[in-house]
Amino acid sequence: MRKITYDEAAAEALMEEFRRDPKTVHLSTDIPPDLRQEFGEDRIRQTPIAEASFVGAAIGLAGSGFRPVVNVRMATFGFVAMDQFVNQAAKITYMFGGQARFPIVYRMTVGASKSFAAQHSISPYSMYMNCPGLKIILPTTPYDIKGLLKTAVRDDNPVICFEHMALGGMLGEVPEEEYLLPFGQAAIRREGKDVTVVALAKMVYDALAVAEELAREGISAEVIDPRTLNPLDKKTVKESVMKTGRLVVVDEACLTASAAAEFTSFVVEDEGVFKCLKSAPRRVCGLDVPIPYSPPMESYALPDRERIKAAIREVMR
Amino acid sequence: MRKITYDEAAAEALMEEFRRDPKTVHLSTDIPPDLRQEFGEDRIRQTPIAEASFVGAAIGLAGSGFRPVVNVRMATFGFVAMDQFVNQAAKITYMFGGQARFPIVYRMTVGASKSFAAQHSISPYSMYMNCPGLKIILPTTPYDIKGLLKTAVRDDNPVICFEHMALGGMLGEVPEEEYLLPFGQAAIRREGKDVTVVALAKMVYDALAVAEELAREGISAEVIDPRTLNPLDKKTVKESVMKTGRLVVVDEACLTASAAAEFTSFVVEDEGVFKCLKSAPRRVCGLDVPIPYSPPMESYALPDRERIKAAIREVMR
Amino acid sequence: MVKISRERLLNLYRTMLTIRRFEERVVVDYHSGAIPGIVHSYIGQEAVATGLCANLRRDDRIVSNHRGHGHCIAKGADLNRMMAEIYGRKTGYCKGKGGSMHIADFAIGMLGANGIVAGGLPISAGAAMAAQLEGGDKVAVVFFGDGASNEGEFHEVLNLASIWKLPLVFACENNGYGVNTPVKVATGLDYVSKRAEGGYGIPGIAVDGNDVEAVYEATKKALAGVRAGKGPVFLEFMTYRWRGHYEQPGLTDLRPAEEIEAWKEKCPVVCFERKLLKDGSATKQIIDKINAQVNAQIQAAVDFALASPLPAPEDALEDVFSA
Amino acid sequence: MVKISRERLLNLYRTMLTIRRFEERVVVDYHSGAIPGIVHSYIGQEAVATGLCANLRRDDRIVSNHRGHGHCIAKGADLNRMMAEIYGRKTGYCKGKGGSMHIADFAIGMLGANGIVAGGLPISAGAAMAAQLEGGDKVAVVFFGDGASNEGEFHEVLNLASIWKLPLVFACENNGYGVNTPVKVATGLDYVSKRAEGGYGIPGIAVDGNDVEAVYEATKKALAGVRAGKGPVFLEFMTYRWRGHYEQPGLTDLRPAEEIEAWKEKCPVVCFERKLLKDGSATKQIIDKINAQVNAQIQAAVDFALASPLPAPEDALEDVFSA
Ligand SMILES: Cc1ncc(C[n+]2csc(CCOP(=O)(O)OP(=O)(O)O)c2C)c(N)n1
Ligand SMILES: Cc1ncc(C[n+]2csc(CCOP(=O)(O)OP(=O)(O)O)c2C)c(N)n1
Ligand SMILES: [Mg+2]
Ligand SMILES: [Mg+2]
Repeated sequence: MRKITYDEAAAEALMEEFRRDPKTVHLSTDIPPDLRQEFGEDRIRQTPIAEASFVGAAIGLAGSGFRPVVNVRMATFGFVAMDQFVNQAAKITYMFGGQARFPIVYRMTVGASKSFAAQHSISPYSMYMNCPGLKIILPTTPYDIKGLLKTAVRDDNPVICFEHMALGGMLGEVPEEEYLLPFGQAAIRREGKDVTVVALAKMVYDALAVAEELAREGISAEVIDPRTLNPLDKKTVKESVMKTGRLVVVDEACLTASAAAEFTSFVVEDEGVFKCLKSAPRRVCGLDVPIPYSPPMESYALPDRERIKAAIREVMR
Repeated sequence: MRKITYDEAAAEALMEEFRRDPKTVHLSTDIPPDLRQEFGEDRIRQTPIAEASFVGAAIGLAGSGFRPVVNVRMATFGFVAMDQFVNQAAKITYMFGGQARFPIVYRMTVGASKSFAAQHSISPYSMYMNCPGLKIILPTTPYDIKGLLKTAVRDDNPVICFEHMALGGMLGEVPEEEYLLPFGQAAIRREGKDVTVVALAKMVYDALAVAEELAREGISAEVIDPRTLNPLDKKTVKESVMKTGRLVVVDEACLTASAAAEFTSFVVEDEGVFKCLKSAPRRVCGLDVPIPYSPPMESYALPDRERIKAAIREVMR
Repeated sequence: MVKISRERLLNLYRTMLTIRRFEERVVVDYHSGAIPGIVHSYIGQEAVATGLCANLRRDDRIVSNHRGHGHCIAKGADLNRMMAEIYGRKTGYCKGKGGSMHIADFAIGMLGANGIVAGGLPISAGAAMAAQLEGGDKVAVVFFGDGASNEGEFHEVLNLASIWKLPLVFACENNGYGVNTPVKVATGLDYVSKRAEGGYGIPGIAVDGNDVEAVYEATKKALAGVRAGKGPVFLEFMTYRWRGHYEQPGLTDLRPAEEIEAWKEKCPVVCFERKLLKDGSATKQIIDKINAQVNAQIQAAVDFALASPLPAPEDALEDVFSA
Repeated sequence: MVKISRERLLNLYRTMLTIRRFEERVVVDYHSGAIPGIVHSYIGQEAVATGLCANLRRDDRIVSNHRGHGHCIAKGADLNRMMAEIYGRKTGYCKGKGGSMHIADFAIGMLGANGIVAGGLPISAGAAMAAQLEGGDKVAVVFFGDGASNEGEFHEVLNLASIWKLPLVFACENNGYGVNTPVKVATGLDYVSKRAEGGYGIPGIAVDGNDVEAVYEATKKALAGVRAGKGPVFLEFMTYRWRGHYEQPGLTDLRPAEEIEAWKEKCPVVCFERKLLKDGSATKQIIDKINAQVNAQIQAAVDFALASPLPAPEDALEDVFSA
């Protein structure tokens, strides 16, 4: 099958959906050239650097029958528009009693590893998970981002698409034929029977690498990529833990009140799953520090394969 | 001992600290009359409705040798200033290598129960817990808010003080003599041996009421009030769970990625504590919905004593 | 200035009166405990919503703020469903989920009240952009107060509207205060509209917000340009809120009593009623008839609300997402 | 316009040259892979930071943005610790925690660069408020780009500065673009300073940002009023960035090549050097001497950085909070 990059797959998804639905509109400070060329400057708007205004404008567009896609770029910039995300987009469907639909896609990059320092290195998805009313997807492969982004554009609710900054150039198989991927279906990236490793965003790849290594030691790790954070596919994760009896959650975001805390909690809260646990669950997350600039400190602040390995060994004890 | 309200205790704390340190400054849209009268309009500034500007101005003041206290009022309004909280206040000490100190207190009310509807009913502390660099306090009694707020004003870091909107008028004993309370020390509000109930903000009172009731059934619940969320007194909570073998976390904030998830996680992650667990931990939180306006729905969306009781009974099974 | 038809004049009167009576009733029922939550009364500002919305079509869109009852009524919202919502009933516009601060009726282009100061401005930019993309001459209108003009979102949207020539009417209700902070203290200006002119090249017009005819005419004139694609306009309506910032027993209101009294003298409803009688546009009988009808409507709305069921607790679980 | 002393002229030249050489070296070392992260070059805008900061005292405070190296150097920052920071070394201003976008030196009143567009403006309002509370005639200066003028925080701070008469200088570096978006497209204006005048009554002055003497004089004049307590001023410096928005091989730069070339003709450093030689303020020898000294300083800074240790991984755990 042909291989294209994560970013190309995302661009394809938008191109297909924009051709399919004339009500789609794109807002961003940087213009996506292909979309602009095909759909013109009215539908593909270049915005000023004023995130609150265009994150909010998307809500008004959606409430007026359009289907906006907003590229906020780095999640960091989203904080300037947080009122529109948290107070408006997340709540508007509900507080108006569901009388209107708000189909919106917000794209934001997350993650660290490029020495961008504290203000440009963050993975704040747990903040958005604490806001009922926002769907959240976290695609990790070219195949997934194309399928999930297409579903997001057709969804009648605000959907936030978090894209790890290190994945943009990654190649992967993507069929020529159209397809969509449903929300709320985790992917078991690797089957295993000894330990369940739930890994988020770029960490999926580190978890897989570690799993291969440990396989040689006879440790069989099952690696699960949740793919969407709202809705959460709790079933797949719980079933896996009931099978393996062990849980390690790997997330680049800083530890405290992270998504990893939610995965750990909904697993142990289930009496049935809890009874199957053979050892204490572990979280392997970023340290609770802003991300430092200098490479030795930055890599130390982020979870790495050694820590994932160590955590898995611990839960195996 | 004399009794004063939660709000009066907070006002006393500020009055004492403002008298003590001429570098203190107050910023808010509504003027605190007593402070204004004693310290004048230069130090007690009335701001326009422009949260980002004064939340950020506090950072510049602190970095220039002052000790600002900012009353943002409802946590909802803080989202308008989220860039200044998350990208600036939380990271500025770290990204400048600790060369300057940023003593700031940000006060915000949280909680629901007054039919203020979705936009004015929120307890977003887990979002701030996911931002290393911010200290977070959550006082639940007049005694605590006075002692913790005084400590917050003297702390050389940004401290967010979350105050539950329903506690402002509550009376409690507060000594005339000056005292301060340290951060990171949870309060065991009630000793017990069968189950550890960690309760946040207003939920402390519901948890205590339920504990009394269940005592009559012979269930002995230990109720812990963390008092501060960063730093977190993990030790007290863990020791309690090792004693009781059971955990229930009660938080008014909505369930997913809540502070309750963090408490649940750090407890079960500890192999020593995990071994002592007799049953699956439980979270009793707000439902994952924006807070509805109409009373029957609002009370349903929030945790209540029945649910706390049910959860405790479950973990006792 | 073309003469306003007698029929229109009477409609303007009827709408203002409806808002006034609706708000008076809401205030009473709030303090009696029948209405939960928090309400911000529009009393004193009726001429603004009335005169402006009289120029709008059903398919024009408006975005409102925390003081939104008048905007809803003027745009043609159903009093029964409004009152039911404020009463927290299942038959309300938002099934009881929104309440006073979040009434919306998308079917008539009322895109919702908003509890966040200036929070509705970005949304209105989207509504205006929608009108622009749809073609035709639809417009969007955003109501906000003087205090909102200090929020960053206000500035961002003025800029967006000006560079994109959005068919957007900025309707600033300058009632002199944001809670207890005078406009002059918060903005250093007497007229917020100066900001539109100066920094964004958006025509800013200050209008007597207590004179419904002046509001009507100014809006009509402004709208002609907006509908013709000439871009946004900023209308500032000088008016006053009679009551405290919101309804609460013992709420501190730092505004001078004489000032409040002076403005009550300029009551938009009474002054207009006098004028109608004076110039013969209306007779005592007509006025009485309208009053009787309006009072009946308000009572009917309350009856409807009271006869409506409260939502079931479990209804809280619905509408988080659209299916 | 009083004549600028010869010594001052030569200092202005030296500072501009230092910034130029520093940035040239950073660019080279970035592309060679010696410098990690991301750097935004100040090349082409040297006259702004230089002419402005020449009017500042050590105890005046400045707040900078993502394109901040020039502001640091002009305020008197140590080249060694700057270069070490950019190289991510332990001896850097921020112990390697901040890097190019977050250099600060509070000891000399440099309150830090900022990676968030307009994010530094609220902080500068606080610095100005501090100066006001301290009494005396200290001022604060905030550097930001044309693009930042579309963010809400920009507006909020203009308002705050105007109503509180803050001793704050808004230093807008209008280099024509925010990344690839022309000012005209993003703001509809040719001069951002119009916003200060119109909406806030803050005097706005547009200055040739490539003429260091013009920058120096305009700032001097403006500062007199600010120090005297007359409130904020808005200085807009018309200039240009020679390189792409940030350093990246193959970065798309949509600006017309002729435009870039035309601005290079107006090189602030070369033009000023020519003028100094022409009017006899400097001789070839002096110029050469300064060049030699500056080059040596830059090399010394790089040597210092290279000789400095990288932080230990565990250092990441320090400085989250002040003890
Ligand atoms: C972002 C934000 N900050 C503060 C508040 C609290 N608040 C609600 S209304 C209001 C005053 C608004 O004044 P103005 O815009 O003039 O409208 P008015 O109440 O006078 O009609 C304030 C401060 C809020 N709702 N949102
Ligand atoms: C809130 C925010 N949005 C977007 C960005 C990404 N960004 C960094 S610099 C920049 C352009 C800024 O333009 P301008 O203010 O004119 O400064 P210049 O780069 O031209 O010096 C952008 C969009 C950011 N850092 N912060
Ligand atoms: Mg007002
Ligand atoms: Mg620029």
